[in-house]
Parts: sequence; structure tokens; C-alpha cells
Amino acid sequence: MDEPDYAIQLPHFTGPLDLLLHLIRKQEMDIHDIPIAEVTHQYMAYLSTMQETYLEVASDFVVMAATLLSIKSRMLLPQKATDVDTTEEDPRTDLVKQLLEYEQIKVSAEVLRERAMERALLFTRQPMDLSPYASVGPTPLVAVSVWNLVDAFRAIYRRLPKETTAAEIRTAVLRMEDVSRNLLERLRRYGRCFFFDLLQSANTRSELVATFLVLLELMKDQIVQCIQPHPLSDIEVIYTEKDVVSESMPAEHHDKG
Amino acid sequence: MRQVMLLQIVPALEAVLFAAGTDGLSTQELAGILQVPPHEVVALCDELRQHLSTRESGIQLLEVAGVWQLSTRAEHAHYLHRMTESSTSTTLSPAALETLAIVAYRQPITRSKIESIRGVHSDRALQTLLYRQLIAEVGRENAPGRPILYGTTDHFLQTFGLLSLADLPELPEEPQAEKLVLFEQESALPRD
Amino acid sequence: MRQVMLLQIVPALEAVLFAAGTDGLSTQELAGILQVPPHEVVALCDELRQHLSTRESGIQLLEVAGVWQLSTRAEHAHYLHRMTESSTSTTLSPAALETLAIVAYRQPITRSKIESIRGVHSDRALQTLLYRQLIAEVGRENAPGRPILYGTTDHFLQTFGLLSLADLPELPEEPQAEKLVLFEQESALPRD
Repeated sequence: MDEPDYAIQLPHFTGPLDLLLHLIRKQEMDIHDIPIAEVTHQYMAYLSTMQETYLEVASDFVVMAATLLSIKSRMLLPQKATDVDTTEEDPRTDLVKQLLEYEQIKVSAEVLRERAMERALLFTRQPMDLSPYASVGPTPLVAVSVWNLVDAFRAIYRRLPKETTAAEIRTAVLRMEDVSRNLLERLRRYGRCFFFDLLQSANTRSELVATFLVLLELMKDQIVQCIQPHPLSDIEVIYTEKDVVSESMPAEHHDKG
Repeated sequence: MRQVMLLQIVPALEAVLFAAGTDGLSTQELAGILQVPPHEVVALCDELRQHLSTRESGIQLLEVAGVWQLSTRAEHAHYLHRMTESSTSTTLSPAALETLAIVAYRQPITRSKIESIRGVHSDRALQTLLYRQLIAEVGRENAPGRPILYGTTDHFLQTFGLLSLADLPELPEEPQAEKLVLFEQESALPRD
Repeated sequence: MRQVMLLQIVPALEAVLFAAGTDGLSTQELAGILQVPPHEVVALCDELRQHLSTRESGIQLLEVAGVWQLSTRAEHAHYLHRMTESSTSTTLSPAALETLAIVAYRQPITRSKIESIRGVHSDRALQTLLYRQLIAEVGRENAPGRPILYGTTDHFLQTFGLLSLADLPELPEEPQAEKLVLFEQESALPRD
């Protein structure tokens, strides 16, 4: 708790306000009278460290840096000491307001987190299957079409967090290894199966493409054999059990391409 | 002294059996969870059974095929019957519909895979779909715990007017993450 | 006499709540199933709650998200963890929690308002919360571009053990404007 010097060892701030608040509270500065030059200096020091490692998150932090610098310069403008009842606003006012609101939210978030943890200690049970108690079967559904299913599926995809895909792009090589391992595991289990069934577990287009590429690679290495009895019929994939090295990674060939 | 210690575990036993639901737990499994020897599990279960009956609880402890399981009592069946009546509706909730869509397009599929796609627990939605006979257990996955695999039923095909699963409409071009950001507005889907 | 009759329904109440499991049942639903007026349902629930605690049961009665629900007790959590594989619900990141707190206390709210409070882009946090169904789109703001308004869901209430939004813990006192005046002397700066 009592670290002698400020900031830098804590890289995980959720945003510029989080960082700023941390600097202010840590130095026990008065939030209503922030020593802006001091805070700006510390903030910039943190930022330059961060920019070396977390380039992508820096933009919001940079905006705040600009705000701090602008406040600092406005405060350096000469003022009359007798100016007590001036209508001119303290350039820090908005920032202070924002910090206070943010701090309130931060505390609430912590309270919520604790509540969720308490709640996570309680377990309920799956609803009982009541069908034996139903006198007649369930009333038939009305007005559902197959398009409701398609819409429902689309709704799920709209909701899927972006990070899944963002990670896929950056770690394409790793993902290929996963896909390959997964595919081999399934092939070993099934022995032989249809091409279509094999691709069905793919949730995204890139997973589909990855699975397909891995399959080609496995064919090339003669770990699987593919047979198509007639043109356009489903291709059968047969595992030939040649991959003695269980974790052999055909995907490695792809990381250049 | 030992006896007293053991009795303190009875509420824990009740809690564990409660959460285990319809599957119940074997003596062996209970011994592992409660960290007591198997023969003491049996004594504890007897104790719990007695507790439940003397305190006129609405639930009872049964031993079926070597598995301990909590259940409701026969005399309350008519209340449960009334429960099914209040819950039958002629539409599916959005949650049930989503779950059904996943089962339809990704079958056979386990509950945990469904939940990882939807991002939330799907017990209730699955229960509804099973009750409505739109989906059914179609096997077990060859994986630890041998989880149940679900698939759609003939009744599903009938309800949605499909000849076979091959008749399911193709999914729209998969929205990639980029698209999620760019097209936040709902775009109208082509209908036939 | 009436009182005695009512008490006999307590086991039935326990049975139907047991059957409902995770879903729970609202006062209204219970009134229909047990065929008693709603205010008596509440009395019965209190009775059951007391029963369960005096007889040292492993389960308890909760009122969450507008429904009555049976659950295990916190003190048995370690037995239950031993039983269940880690649940799908992984903890939320601090960024997602902050965003959730803003939505909870300021709903309905647009993304841009959330971002102005957090001071940082919140796409990803929002996406995570939508995926976990802790928040949902609840409408559009009547403003240029008709931006989406977000609000919390019932699943949010469940997850945080809240009866309703009114049950949210109060926001910490915000320092009042008067306090600003206190520092006037120490500062050479003009205040408004």
C-alpha cells in the first residue's frame, strides 16, 4: 500500500481518469484543488512508459494529456489577486466534476463486484422436468417460422464480443495450432467422417477457413485421405493414423503465408 | 464427539444434493465431496431423510439405482400439475429461440458449448425445449463426464415446416467482428 | 383455523419452489399455483424461510429479481465448488464492471455518455456485457442518429442478488459543492 514513488509499476488502469485519480489519491492531493503542474508531470511520465508497451490503448490517454496541458497553460495566465468574485471559471472545474463522478462509479463498481462474489457462493438447481406432470402435451407453438431461428442466430452473432475475433487476427499462428490439434483429436476419435460434419463445429468464417487449410495440410502429409464417390457428393475424410508424433503441427507451414 | 461432527455435515449434504438436481449423486461421489468415508455417507443420508420427514419438508430423499436424489413428494403432485399449466405458452421466449437456433445449426451439441456461444446459462431454455419436444438427447460426447449431446427432433421439423435438416435456411454471411462495428443498425434480412 | 390451513401449505410451497429451481416463481405465480391470495403468499414465504433456518436446513429462501428462489447457503460454497466444474461465469474485467456500474446507475444511457463518464472508449466492455446478457438495448434516444440506449437485464439482478433496481446499493455520497468553498482561502484561484 505504501509504495514510495508514484505510478509506473501499475500498468492496468481502465482509462485516463482511472490513472489520474490514482495519482491524485496516492499523493493525497486535494481533488478540489489539484496541483495541475505536478499531476501533469506524473501523468506524462506514466504515459511515456505506457506508450512503449501499450501503444493501442494510448489514444484516450493522449487526449487526457492534452487536456491536462491545456488546463495547465490556462492556469499560468496571469491573474489578479483581488479577483475573488470574478465570473471566470477555474479551468479545472470540469475535470474535477468528471473525476468525482468517475470516482463514484468506481466505488460502485467495487460494491457490485463484492455483491456478485457473495451471490456466486449460492447455488440453485436446474428446474425440474415437469413434463410427467403435464396432463396434455405442451400447447402447439403459433406463428414461429424458420426465419425466427435465423434471426435468433444473427442476434447471437451481433452480441458476440469483438475480442474473440480481434485475438484471432493477431494470433493467427497460435489459432492454427489449436485448430489443428482439435481436428486431429476429432479425426482420431471418429476414424472416418464426412467433410461437412468436420467443418460444422467451426463458429466463424475464419475458423472454417483455418479448419479447411489444416485439412489440406493433413492430406499433403498423408495423415488423412479424402474420398469423394461421386462429383458433388459429400467428401469422406479418413484418418490414416500416420501422425506418430501426436502433437505434430502442420499449421507451422502457414505462419509465413 | 465424532457423531456430533458428522451431524454438522447434514446441512452440507442437503445443499450438495439440492444443487446436484435430477442427476443425484452416488455414495462414492458424496464421499468425495463431503470428505467422509462411504459408510458414513449412508448414515448421513439416513439422518437427512429423517430430518426431512420429521420437519415436514416438501422434499424427500430417495435412493434410486445407487444414486441419492432429492425430490418432491407424491402428495404435492397436483401443485406441480398446476405449475405446468401456468407455464405453457404458445410462443418461445427469445432465450429458448436462440438456444433452439444453436441446436438446429450446430447439432449435436452439448449444453456447455451452447452456453459458451450464448454467454449465459441455458438450463431453463433447454428444459423448455426438451419439454416441448423440439430437441432431445441424441447421445453422449466422448469427453470427460460424457456430457449429453442435444439435437432437434422430428417434431421440430414439423413445427417449422421443414422436410429435413438440409432444408434449414442457410445462415446469412457470417457477420465478422468488423461488420459488428460498422453496421450497428439492424439490416433487413432477405426473405424468400 | 384458517391459520392452520395456511401452514399446511408451507411444504407444498417448498415443493413447487424446489421444482422451479433457477427460474424461481413470482408472488403472483405462487398465488395461482397454491390458490391463495398474494399477500398470504408473502406470509407463507416468511414462514418457509423461518422453517428452513430453525431446522438448520442446507437450503434457504431468497427473493431475487422479483422471484422467490431456493438456494444453498454461502457457508457450504466450498462443498459445492468441489462438486461443480468451474461455472461459465468468469469474473468481469474492471473495465466491464465500471461500464456495468454506469449502466446500472444511469440507465437508460447511450454509449457516448458512458464513454464520457469513463473517459475511454468502451466498445469492448459494452460488447462483453451484451454478450453476457447483463445489459441489453432498451430503446433509442430521441436525438440525432437515434443512438442506442442501454439498460440492465433481469439476469443482471440475478447475478448481483438484487430484488429490483431499487435494491441497488446507494451511490457513495458525492462531495457537495459547499465543500469547494472550504478551500477557497487556501487557493489563490478564483472560484465561481
